[in-house]
Amino acid sequence: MITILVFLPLLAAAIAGIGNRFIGHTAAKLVTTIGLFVSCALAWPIFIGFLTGHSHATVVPVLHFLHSGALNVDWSLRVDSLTAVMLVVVTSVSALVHLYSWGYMAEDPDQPRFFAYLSLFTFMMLMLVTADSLIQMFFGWEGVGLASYLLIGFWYYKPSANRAAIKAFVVNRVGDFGFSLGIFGTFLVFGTVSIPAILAAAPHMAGSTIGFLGMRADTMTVLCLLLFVGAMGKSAQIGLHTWLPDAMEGPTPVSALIHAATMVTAGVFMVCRLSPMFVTSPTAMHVVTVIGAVTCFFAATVGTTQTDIKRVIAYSTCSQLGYMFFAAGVGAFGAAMFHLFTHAFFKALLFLSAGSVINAMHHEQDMRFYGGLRKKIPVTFWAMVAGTLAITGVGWAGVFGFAGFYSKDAIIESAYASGTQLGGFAWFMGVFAALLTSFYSWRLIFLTFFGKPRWAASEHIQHTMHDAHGHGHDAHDHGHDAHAAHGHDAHADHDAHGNPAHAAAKEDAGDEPHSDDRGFTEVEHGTLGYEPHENPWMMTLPLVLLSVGAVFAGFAFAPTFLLGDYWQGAIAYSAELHEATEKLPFLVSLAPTIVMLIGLFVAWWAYLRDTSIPGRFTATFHGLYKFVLHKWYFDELYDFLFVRPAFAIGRFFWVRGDQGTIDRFGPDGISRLIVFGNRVTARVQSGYVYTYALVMLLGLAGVATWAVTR
Amino acid sequence: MSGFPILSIMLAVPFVGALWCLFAPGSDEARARGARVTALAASLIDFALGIVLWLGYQTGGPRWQFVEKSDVFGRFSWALGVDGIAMLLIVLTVFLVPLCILASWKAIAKRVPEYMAVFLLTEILMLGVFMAQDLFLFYIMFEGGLIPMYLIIGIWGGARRIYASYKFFLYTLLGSLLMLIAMLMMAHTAGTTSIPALMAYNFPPAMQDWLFLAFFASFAVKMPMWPVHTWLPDAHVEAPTAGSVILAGVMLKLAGYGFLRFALPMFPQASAHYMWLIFALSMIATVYTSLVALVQKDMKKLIAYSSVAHMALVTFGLFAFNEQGIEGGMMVMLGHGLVSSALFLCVGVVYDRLHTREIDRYGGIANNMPAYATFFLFFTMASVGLPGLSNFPGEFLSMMGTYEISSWAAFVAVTGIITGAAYMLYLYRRIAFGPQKNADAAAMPDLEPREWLILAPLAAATLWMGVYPESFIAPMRQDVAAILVRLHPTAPASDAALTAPPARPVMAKPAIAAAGER
Amino acid sequence: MGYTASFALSLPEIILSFGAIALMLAAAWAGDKASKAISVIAVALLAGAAASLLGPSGSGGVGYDGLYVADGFSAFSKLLIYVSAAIAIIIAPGFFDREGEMRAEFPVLILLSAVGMGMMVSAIDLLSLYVGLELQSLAAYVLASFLRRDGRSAEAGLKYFVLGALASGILLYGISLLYGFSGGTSFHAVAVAMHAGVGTGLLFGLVFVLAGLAFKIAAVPFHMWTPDVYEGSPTPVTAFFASAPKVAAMGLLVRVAIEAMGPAGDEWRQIMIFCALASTILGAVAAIGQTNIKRLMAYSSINNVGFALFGLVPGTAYGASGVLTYMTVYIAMTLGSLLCILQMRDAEGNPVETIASLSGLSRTRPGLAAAFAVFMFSLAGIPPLFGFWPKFMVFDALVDVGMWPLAMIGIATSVIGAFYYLKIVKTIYFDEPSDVRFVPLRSTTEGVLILIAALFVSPLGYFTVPLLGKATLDAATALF
Amino acid sequence: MIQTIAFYLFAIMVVLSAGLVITARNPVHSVLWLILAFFNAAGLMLLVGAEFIAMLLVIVYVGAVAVLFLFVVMMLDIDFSELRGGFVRYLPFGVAVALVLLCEIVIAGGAWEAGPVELAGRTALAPDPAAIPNIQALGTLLYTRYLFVFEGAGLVLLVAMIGAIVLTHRARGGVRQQNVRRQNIRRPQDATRNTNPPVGQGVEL
Amino acid sequence: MIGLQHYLTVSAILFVMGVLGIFINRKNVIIILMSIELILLGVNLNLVAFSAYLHDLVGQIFAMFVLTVAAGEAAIGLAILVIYFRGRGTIAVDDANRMKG
Repeated sequence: MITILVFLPLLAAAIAGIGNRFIGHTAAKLVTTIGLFVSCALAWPIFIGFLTGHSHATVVPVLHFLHSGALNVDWSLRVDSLTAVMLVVVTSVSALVHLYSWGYMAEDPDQPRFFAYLSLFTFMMLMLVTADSLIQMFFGWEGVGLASYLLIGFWYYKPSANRAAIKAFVVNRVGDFGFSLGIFGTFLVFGTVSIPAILAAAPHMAGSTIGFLGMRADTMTVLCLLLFVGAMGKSAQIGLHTWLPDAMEGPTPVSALIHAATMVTAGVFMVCRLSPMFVTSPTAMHVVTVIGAVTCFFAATVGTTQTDIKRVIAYSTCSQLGYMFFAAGVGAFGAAMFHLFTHAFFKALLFLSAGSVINAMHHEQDMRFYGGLRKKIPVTFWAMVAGTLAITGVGWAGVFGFAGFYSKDAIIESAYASGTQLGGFAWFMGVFAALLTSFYSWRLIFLTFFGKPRWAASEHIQHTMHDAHGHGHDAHDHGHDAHAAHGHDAHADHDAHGNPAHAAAKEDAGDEPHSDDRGFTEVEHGTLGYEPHENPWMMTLPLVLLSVGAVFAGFAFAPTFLLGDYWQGAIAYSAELHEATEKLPFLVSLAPTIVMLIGLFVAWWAYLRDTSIPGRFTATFHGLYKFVLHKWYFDELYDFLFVRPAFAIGRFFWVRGDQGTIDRFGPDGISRLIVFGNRVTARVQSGYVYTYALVMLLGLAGVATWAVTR
Repeated sequence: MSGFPILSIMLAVPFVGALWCLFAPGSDEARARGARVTALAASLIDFALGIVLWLGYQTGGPRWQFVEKSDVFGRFSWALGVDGIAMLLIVLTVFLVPLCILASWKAIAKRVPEYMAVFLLTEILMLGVFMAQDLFLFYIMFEGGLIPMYLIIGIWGGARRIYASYKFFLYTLLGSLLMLIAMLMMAHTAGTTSIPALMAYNFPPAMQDWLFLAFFASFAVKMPMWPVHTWLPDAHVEAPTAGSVILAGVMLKLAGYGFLRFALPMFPQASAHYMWLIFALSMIATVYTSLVALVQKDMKKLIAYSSVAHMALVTFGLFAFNEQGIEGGMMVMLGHGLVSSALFLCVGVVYDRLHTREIDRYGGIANNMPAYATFFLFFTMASVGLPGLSNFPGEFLSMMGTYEISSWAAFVAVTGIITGAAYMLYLYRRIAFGPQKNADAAAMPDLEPREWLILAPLAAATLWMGVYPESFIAPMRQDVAAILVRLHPTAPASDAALTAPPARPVMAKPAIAAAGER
Repeated sequence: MGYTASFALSLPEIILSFGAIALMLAAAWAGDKASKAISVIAVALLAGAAASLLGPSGSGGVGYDGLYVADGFSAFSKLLIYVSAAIAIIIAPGFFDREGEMRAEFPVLILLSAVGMGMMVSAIDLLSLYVGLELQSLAAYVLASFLRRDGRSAEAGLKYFVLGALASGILLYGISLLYGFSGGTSFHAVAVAMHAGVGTGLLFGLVFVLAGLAFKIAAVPFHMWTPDVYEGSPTPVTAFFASAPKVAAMGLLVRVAIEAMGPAGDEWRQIMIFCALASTILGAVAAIGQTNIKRLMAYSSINNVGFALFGLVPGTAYGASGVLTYMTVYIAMTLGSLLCILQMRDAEGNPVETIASLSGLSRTRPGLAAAFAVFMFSLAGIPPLFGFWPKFMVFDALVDVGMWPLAMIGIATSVIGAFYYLKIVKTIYFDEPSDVRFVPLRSTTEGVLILIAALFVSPLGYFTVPLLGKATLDAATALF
Repeated sequence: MIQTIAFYLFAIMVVLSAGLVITARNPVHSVLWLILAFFNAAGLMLLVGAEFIAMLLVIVYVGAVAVLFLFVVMMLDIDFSELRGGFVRYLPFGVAVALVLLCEIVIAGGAWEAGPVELAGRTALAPDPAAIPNIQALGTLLYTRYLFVFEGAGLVLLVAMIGAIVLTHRARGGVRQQNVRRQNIRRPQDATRNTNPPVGQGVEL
Repeated sequence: MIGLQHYLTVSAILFVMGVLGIFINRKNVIIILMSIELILLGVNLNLVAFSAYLHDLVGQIFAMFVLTVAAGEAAIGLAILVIYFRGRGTIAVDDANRMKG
């Protein structure tokens, strides 16, 4: 069953990808979507089996992979409680996203390819979560990276998309760098890459030391940190997060599936999967905590200033991932997984809703050009509100809460409950981030759905209206393709000189006339006559289904995830920590809720009530605003530190190294020397017989002299 | 299969084909056509024989199989035989040659009979290297490969073909000559020219150093290792597509094969002694050539530099003194043989249409050549070591093996996966993605059936190797083990060694097997 | 030993000298019209002389009271000499007819030269060495300037003569010293004296003698005549110079070094090393800039002689056999190349000698081009061509006695050499055809000769390794 | 004593004249100095009892080789006016040289009478020169033991002869030679032609 | 008393003179040829002196052969010179560099 579950998407992807020329678009879409729904249908029983405690961890071998010395790796599918969670998350979200894409991608000429990629991604993700060995996990890990690359760059004619795709892949590679080393080290230490074997042996290795880069370090710390670098890359933790916002260049369903619900959580999954290893190294745990907490805070700050609807959600994702990590860091792996689970639903929901908005607004993504959409697209609006309620953690303990309420609170509480200084730090960061989360989430809602329409300033809308009668929605396919391509090209020209900082540049340019407050007045009544429509059922149905998840997932599954019973030892579970969370001071438990309300209030005040506040605020704290708006200047820093030096050094090596030194003094130098020698001999060979005699006699004299003086 | 001289026949078939190409009568046009068909037929027969060889090879059987020996040459003998390592490389060779000939079908328009003949001669010599069981037969084949390659680059090459062909020829010649002297010394010391016998002979340690260095000189150039790599980009850029393929796909492997066949088993002490030299050069190569590849403007040059970086992984692995490393090194060779060949063929496809290798002249060709773009992407991904494709098992094993012996080396080696992704994707992006800025590039038609026929088998092999590498590792396992038996006593200490935990309870499996015992 | 026995030993020389005299008479009587017939007879005489090597003159031992020896070494060398001489005679008419200069004296001079060379390789006395050498040289001087009306030929003859005379002066001076300080002229006497100790007198004698012989083999620094003479001489004569006298002089040098100066090995070894290295390097370096193919072949011969000398350096039988192998393969390669050069005629049939005119030969004359390329790669010593084998042998001999550092340096220099051979191949194969049109092959004989030479130096040559190895080793063992 | 004096005289003279050979401006003079050097060298040889070689040197070299040189010099490189002028100018000098030569011959004769210079430090290997004349001893050796080389030298001379002829002999083109046989067999009918031209048309020439 | 050394010295001087002659008479081939004759003279003197010293007639025989060969050599050399002169109209060696490099 698990085999079918995992390989069905691959099969579907292959059929859609290779066979789309023969079976047609619709068939390709149909194959993949049905495949996913079947997989999803297979996944839930597994999860339920574990929920009810009937199922136990099993491993289904598939094929030998490789066997080299002590290294013995097979393709095999491992199903345990942890996997079951992921299976459900992955297949459910994926199936819904497939469905959603029918509508979202309806105008795209390349749909089979898109669906093939999606299914391929799902397969890779499933391989990742069912991995029994680190190498298979790495396979899935890289596979989802590939799919992410392909999907981000799906609109390959958009240079910005290509750039973002490469960035995603390369930054992830930086993480893989650590992950690979971690796997090597693990193999070196344990002599195996089988996850259960490693986890079983890990506690025994605590306290041993290992040589690493000339230092001697605690074995488990080294290994865990290396592996964690991989997790950081995939899960966009601070330092390696820069690819995630840019990844929004991909189609929105992709953002929902890959960059919110599943792939980015792989890092969290990996840390949880290897939690018995991580707990052997306090240092590593501390690092995880700090990184998670800082990311959580950092991303939330950035999220408050972004104007691109998807970027806001992307930073929000980043921030939520930070939560998961510091949960893991303090030992609350169950909470981390729980948040992963709920987050998958509400974040996918948010993204898909955003996609719905974008689709309705004709690919305009800038929230400054939205406004007043509540009535136009009500389903989307309500779905988005559900997602926002979930992410901001609305709820009252013991009564009911939206999904995020349970999971996020569990994390924040665990951080406090861990009782360490770092836990306290993480708690503080988490709470503060919750404030910001609430603020930017509601900001998004208010800017998008409330207020007056501000669509007229949007290039996309202008463009659409300009040739509305020529190429309306109902125009036949070709016309629309051309239009879409044209639109994207215009976009391309716009960032022709770009690096990933182009968004910021764009905003700088737009800052003066369209700055949040002043902009409103100028485009007060600007709808240009554009009339957004609610999207077709293929798009709204997933929203509805996910809303259900966002609303009830936390309530339904909180005990499952937070108590150890379900896990059957699949993750490290600390009963003490759980007990400690039960006995927290009331205020501490209430803190997230309070800050949530504050955030809501501030957002309401600033974006509905008195819309001049944001402008004044940014003017007052201009430096801070700039800093945050530019995402703490990470992109610029990396560009300065890595990208440009890499090219410069490469050029230096090539021109000065290969050509200027190696060739110059090597082959070319020698050949020059020989040509010079040739000139000398040609001159000596003067053609005069006495010269020849002279050389002979000099030779004779030389030899004679040598013979005598020898 | 005993008694059937399959190896000799594999050498004879292309030879007969080459003769027929050269001396077949008829008009120029008929000869050209005949030569193409003849060459393809000969190479396909060889490929079929290669399959037979693989199927007939008994994994776990005798170390040397299909052995032939004849003393016709007096001073040295016509001794052929294969072990698993050689067998795999032979199969790689016979697999690539028909593809090369197909790739040259239209691209080579002038002097076709000569071209085909020279190509078949190249095949003979390459195969001979892998089959040779006699020191000097090996050398003759090894060095003989220079001549046809020189001609291929020189006659059918690009604008700077003369410079490139000279550089290629003289550079590699110098290296191999030093090896010849070492071979002479070995033959005198050991009193035999039989490679299997020499692999079991213990040379005095002091002598090993010199012998090793001489062999190293040859193989380092051929590999190529930094800093003697500069011939490779030039040779690749100027060579016709099929020439590049054979160069990257097979010829570079000769060096790795040489390390595996000579340097390691014959001079284990010296290998251990100079491990750091190899590692240092490989480390430099990884970083250096990757960065250089990043700034290339010529597709083939970029891929050539990436080959250098990949070959560094081979050397890392081979000198890691453990199964993972050596098997990984071999797998990288095989994988790179497929993937770099495929990449060069991909370049050839667009080169045939536009006659330029300048990256800037392309762009957005995913629009008009989707199938091509897909293949190209596939191989690009294989090249960056995506798991599930051919390069991954090798690269991963090789780096893993490296880590076991030196975390520093592994640390640097692994940076290759970052830079590798950067330059390959950057290349791909500039060619296939983005707007179609050049009208002529945008007008190129997609793959024709012949090109499908070239790329599809490569893609299939790439996938096969990535998904089920075991079928490639299994034949060589025994041989690698035999080499390791020679190496074990001298393996250098690992810098990643583990100390035992303070209180270590009994464990089911000794955890330090990796570091401690080897 | 009686005269009869001695005559039997020197049967080849006797056949050739009497034949030469008879042919001279015939030439005087019949004039130049008979030159073709005389050539044929001359070749027959050479064949007869070669056949006589099967008898006592093959390995009959010492004759003429210790002036002459017929051993395996001399027999092998003579065989090579006679073959080369015969080829020189065969290819001459085709060349000289064109110039209207074919004369009956040409084969006669070659025959007499062959007698001289026979004496050289059979000499075990300084006296017979000297006379044989001079006999060969005098004939060579005449041959070099045989094309009287060609200014270059005369100039070549003049230079060859002046320098040759100087060289024989040096050689003679050395001989006189050897004689004086060892008390005898036989190699044995010299060896005995050297065994007792090498004083200054003997040392000077040794140096001078070696210098004189080095001139004959054109080893650096006594090589200066070679390019000019090769270029200026008529091509068949160049072919002759590049082959037979080289073998003879090399054979003589080996014999003198081993048999006469063997005990002073330490003294001459260094000189040989110097000459060998200098020759390989200079020959290669100087050849690179050449535009005339014959001149290039001259530098190639210098280069190759350097390699052959490496075989002499160890002073072992194995090394000497390497030298013989080297010379065997070398004459095949060099004669083959020069035969190809002989085919280079423009549309009017005038010989052309510039390398540039070879460009695109592969288009116009593919067969010839292929043969030429084979010779060039072979001369460069690239396997799988057979030219690799002699290099292998000599370096093997060096390694055999533990002189591997020298072998490494020596072999590294061959890379420089490969450079200019590649240049020829490049011109033939890579360049666009020049406007020089080559007339098709006119003489089947020459075609066959080229083919034989090409096949011999092709990989097929390796099949001769067992035979060649045994023959050369037997020959070389005779010296020890 | 006289031998010592003679040695030094000859030695100094041979060196001096050798020096003049190579420094003289005029090749003719060089040849003359060369001849003087040969004479003196012959004297030196005479002193050690190699009278046959000495004579040979004088006869072969002075008589043949040097004269050949002179001949060629005169043939090839002559500036007759300068030569004539020089001849007159250096006539006294030539006489002096002749006188020196004469003196030398006298001294040589004296030294010859005093017996050869004894250079030997070793026991005789060859027949005692006193018992057998030098020329006889040489002859015996030459024609027996060194027969082989002797014949070889003969071939050398043959080559020299052939070579010299081959190189320098020119069949004179354009010179009509008498061919007696052709003249004899030539018959009138070959040389003349009878025609019978029609009257009035004349002879076509 | 006159010893072997004296003779050797004289012949060495002659040899050197011959060598010198080649250099200082760059222009004139014929004097170069004469210089070579001087060298041969030195050789002959050496041979004769050794012959006397050793009481061994071989030296003198050798000298005879040297004389013979030298005569032949001179003949050939001068013949070559003659044809060279015919072709060129001069015997100045300075001019004889049509082939070089």
